[in-house]
Amino acid sequence: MKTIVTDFEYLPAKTVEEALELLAQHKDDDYKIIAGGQSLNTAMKHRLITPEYIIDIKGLSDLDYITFDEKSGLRIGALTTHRSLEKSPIIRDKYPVLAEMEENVASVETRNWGTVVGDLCNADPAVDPGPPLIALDAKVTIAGKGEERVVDAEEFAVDFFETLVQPGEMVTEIQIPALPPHSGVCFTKYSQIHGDYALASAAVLITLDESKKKCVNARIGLGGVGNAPVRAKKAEELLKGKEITEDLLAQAAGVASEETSPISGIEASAEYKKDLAGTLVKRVGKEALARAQKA
Amino acid sequence: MKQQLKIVVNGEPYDLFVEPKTLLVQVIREMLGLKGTHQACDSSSCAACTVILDGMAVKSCSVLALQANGKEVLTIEGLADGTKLHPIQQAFIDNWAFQCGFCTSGQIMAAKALLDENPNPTREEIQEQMDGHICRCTGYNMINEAIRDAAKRLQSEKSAQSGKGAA
Amino acid sequence: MAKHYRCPMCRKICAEHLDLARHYLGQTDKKHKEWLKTQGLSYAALIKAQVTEFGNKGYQALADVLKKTAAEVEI
Amino acid sequence: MKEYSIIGKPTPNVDGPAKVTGEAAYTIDMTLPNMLYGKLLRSPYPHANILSIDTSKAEELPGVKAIITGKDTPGGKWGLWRRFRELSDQQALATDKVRFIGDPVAAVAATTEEIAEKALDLIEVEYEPLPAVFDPIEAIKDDAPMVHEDFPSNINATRHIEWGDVDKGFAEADYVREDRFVLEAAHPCAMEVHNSLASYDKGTGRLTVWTSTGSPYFVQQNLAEALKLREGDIRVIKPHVGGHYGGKNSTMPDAVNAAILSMKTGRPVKIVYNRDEEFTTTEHRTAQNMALKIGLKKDGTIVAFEVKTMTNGGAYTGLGATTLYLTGTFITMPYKIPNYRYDGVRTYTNIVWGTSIRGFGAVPAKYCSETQLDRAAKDLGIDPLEIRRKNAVIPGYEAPGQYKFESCGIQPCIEKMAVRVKEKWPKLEKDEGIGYCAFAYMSGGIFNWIDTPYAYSSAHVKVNWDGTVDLYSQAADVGQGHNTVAAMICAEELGIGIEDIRLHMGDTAHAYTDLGAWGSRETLMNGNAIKDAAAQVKQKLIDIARLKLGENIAYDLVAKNKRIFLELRPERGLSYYDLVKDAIRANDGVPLTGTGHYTPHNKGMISPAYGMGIMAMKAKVDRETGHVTVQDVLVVHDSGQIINPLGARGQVEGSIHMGLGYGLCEEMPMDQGMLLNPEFVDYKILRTRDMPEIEILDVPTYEPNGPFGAKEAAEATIAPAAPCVANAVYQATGAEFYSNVLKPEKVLKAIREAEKKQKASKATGK
Repeated sequence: MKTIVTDFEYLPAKTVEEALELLAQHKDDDYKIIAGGQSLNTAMKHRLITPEYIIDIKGLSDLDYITFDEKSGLRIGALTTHRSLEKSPIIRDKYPVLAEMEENVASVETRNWGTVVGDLCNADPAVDPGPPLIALDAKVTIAGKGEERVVDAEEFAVDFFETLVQPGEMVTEIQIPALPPHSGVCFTKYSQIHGDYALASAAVLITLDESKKKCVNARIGLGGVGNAPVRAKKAEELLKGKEITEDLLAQAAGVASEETSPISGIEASAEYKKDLAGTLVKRVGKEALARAQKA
Repeated sequence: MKQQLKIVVNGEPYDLFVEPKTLLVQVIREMLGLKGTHQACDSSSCAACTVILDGMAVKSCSVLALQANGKEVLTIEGLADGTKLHPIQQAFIDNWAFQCGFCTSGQIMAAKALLDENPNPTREEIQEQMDGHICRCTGYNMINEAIRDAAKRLQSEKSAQSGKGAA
Repeated sequence: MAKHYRCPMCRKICAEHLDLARHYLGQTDKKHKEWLKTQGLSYAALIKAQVTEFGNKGYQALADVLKKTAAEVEI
Repeated sequence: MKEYSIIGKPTPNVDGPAKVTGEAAYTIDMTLPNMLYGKLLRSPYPHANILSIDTSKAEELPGVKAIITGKDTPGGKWGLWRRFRELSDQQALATDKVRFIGDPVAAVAATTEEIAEKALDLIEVEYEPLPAVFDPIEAIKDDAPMVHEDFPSNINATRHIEWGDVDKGFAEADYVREDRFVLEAAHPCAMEVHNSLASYDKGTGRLTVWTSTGSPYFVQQNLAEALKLREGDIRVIKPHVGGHYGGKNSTMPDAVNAAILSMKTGRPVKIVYNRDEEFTTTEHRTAQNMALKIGLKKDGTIVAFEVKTMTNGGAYTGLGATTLYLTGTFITMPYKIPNYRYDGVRTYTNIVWGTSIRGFGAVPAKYCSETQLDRAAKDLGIDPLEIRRKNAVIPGYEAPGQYKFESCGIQPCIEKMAVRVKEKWPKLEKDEGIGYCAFAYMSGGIFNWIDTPYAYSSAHVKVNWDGTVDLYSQAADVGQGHNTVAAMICAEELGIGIEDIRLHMGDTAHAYTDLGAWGSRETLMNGNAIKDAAAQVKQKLIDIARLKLGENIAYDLVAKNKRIFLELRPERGLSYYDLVKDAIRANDGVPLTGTGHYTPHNKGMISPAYGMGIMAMKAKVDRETGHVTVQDVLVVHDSGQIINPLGARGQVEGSIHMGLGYGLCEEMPMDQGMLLNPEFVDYKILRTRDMPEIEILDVPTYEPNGPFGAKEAAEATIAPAAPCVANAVYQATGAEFYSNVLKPEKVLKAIREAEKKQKASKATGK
């Protein structure tokens, strides 16, 4: 069976400062950050990457947290595992959509060791947390030595396996604002086999007005249907300010579908994935609406 | 360059030196000779190599050994109490929950992690826990039944013990 | 005593030319394949005819040739 | 039915304690002192001449102990179709040309796996790419590139089966339809990859090989051919095997090259494949094209059937030629078909080769025939279960010159199914359908293309002074539970307990031959051999008991519950353990032994017995995504007298899992001979959440050719799974499928087609 054949220098960090210092030192070197390494180790086994340095941040316990307050919303530290997110009482109470999403991420074993931020940084276009974070209007904090910037979740991944994180930088936190009243969020992914990479995935947030009739805000995130997770802005616009009917949702789903640019693969063609994205938007939109009406 | 790895495996402390590229499964199988943990894929997709690391089921093929430094590992070899099989092991035998047996160690370790956390899981909860595991022989149903059976055995063992404690 | 026909390349005998053709095309050795050429037949063409269309076209074509060439045996 | 002490009782696996504690040693777990690690360098081209190989740089790498190329091997070719010598086409390393991506060209032995891996990078091979062929229809063309010399148009094997008068049958039919299918390949995906450990003894010139195989005897025979050694100088040991499913019948380059490297270095050598090597270079279920023509009477009676098959054989033969034959056989079962014609051709192509994967022959064949039968039934207005009942065989049915059913419970199975389905699924929701498929499969093959001069199966029983029994056989437990079955049969025959039996299985040096685990042969064939061996010992004990009891010679004695006693007067008898001591004393101190064997005679061309039954699946279709959810499975199964109900259930459940994979998601897409999904991350295997619950009902029969009336339970139920799904979707939506793998996109397309058809027929008022 395959092992990692190419040697690397192993640089564990115990604190964020240490990690940023190491990153600054090795800014120009061929390095990789490892958190859980659930994708990285496989990539190294297959010699797809052969870094000279591995900067290990798994030990940064100060970044392993999930906090919430109404004012600043939710904060997810960069070392939070998928499993922590899935099982967190805060998440189950305030953002159950994230727990729902997590239940179908790979396997329990992967979720136990792999981190949410690591998954985002790996930047597979089908990454499960991508669409719900877009729908929830999440921000991602990227830190370098002595500097920090915050980017929108929808901007974070720029291409296949490429993000805004630059050499010398790392992600430290995800922030999600508190949900306005009368909001509903739903996420689903479709893969033929459970727990598999999504052929397409969709998350929809709908916020209704006081009367719970009109849609005052909508956000739609899609996964697996482009070179990075996609925000379906045109479809969102279609919903905003209107009373959401099944027809309108179907229309928005059609528009969202046109906002995708999937590629054909072994499992399905681009055309299929495009249609699938629309179907999923329609389905999760309906559920998000029902949740918003109950909220 | 080799680095120090202090690790407790099945209750035994080990002080080892490993190359940083070494994976936890290599420590378990090759350095410690615990061959009960199996590998069946190269893409972190089958969970055959599952062990329990500080109470969590993880794929030992996908964890750098040095990341397990200072931690405790439980492998299939550490499950039985001397010659007495663990109730999960016995339930796997009694329910014909394996055939070729190659994925079984991983299945049992994942089941152990589940039952430690949730002593009375539903079929759905068992399936969620076990979903990462490929078994090419059984079709899974008999594994699920074994885990439900094991849960019952563990609970009756526990109540028997607490009964003893009360007396 | 009944009339049988001998395979031109081996010991096989059959009561029907069609059966002899079936035997013949079941052989994979060079010797059997080569003799077909001497009769203006192609092993591949016969198999193709037999397997790509419904019916017994390949065997029948060979049986027609064997009718003329296979030795008769009384057993 | 007869009441047995052990047979028919749920019996935990005798290998259980070893397998649940991690103590069970598989080949992959084994090491020997001073062992080297081998790796194979493989061709990146599907078809190319090898111009040169330069190993000099690799040889300089510290830790490299030997590098071999084709010229360094003994050069013997091997295969499993030894009756046709030219089909022994496998070789250790390619010499002049490579025939598929992954054909090995060089082998390295080094002190660590990592060094061996690095050494491969340093070997320089110069290739001259040749035109290649990947498809059977292309391969059979006149100007196609030739994969092997002397095989014009790449015809590797052909098969013809015919009975009745087919043309007359079609002429008499009221309804005739033709359907053409393309079946995808699938990989067995044993969890333990192919791997072998070879140790050559320089002093004696003898070789020992531990390998993950389904047949130690096949490996012994093939190694003798490959290495030009005598069979008797090679010992093959099968440790626990981490899955077989038909993919471990052929001897593969791991075993042969480990042996050659061990012979070169004088040190033990182990070769373990990576998962991608397993996918790209080991045997899979063959992709094939099939055309079916069926003729029926108005009432649904089948009167004629004709089948044409072209298989995408790949670069070598394996058991693929057998698969071709069995395709033509199993496609007729379990139906009365008065007039039948089959033609199959297996083509050589420049891909890895296809062979005898679980349910071989039956799986693609039944997919075609049973989906066709559903369409015919619908056109004729006949219920799908009724058309199967009407045509199902009855005991004693014979396909002229081919096969005969002795025990045969298919009719009662279908009747039971009809009742149970109504209870279980009284009402269908929207987009739900029930699909049916009847099935039958052999209990071991009669054909002898392997050309064994030995009995098909044999077993040796030795009874020790204390009554413990040593049972020796080369029979292979590969996970199916044969060790448990073997112990049960031996214990039942001797009237003792399983705890009295110690097994010595799968070692060519310790036991007479058994052909191994394929074609569901071990229970019947090895079971008969074991029963024969045990019966010989039992007879000796009965003789002594008769002597000691001094009873009327007309009285029958039986062995049961560790005693030997008068059948009609159970109180008059003696302890087994005491009798053994007496018998050994009476035998001049020699332990009691029996050597049993079994070779089928006068049982047709296929098998002495057939397991059979009918399967139903309820599935729901998502008309928007195309997803098919298999909700529930029901099987009614005739396995004769079931030896171990626990093991039999495991076989059925596992078969359905693999069969559903074939029907839903497993595929091997290739581009110019390169497999596109050679890892579990991309090759889709159903997980626990994807599996429905399965209800299994038994219709027991007594099979006169099987031990205690037993027959197969391991493979019959794989073939019906995929056609059941396709038929369920057909019943729910009218969608027709002409290939397996119901990926969502394919399902959606077929549903759209069906909707179009339905609209058109409405418009024309039909």
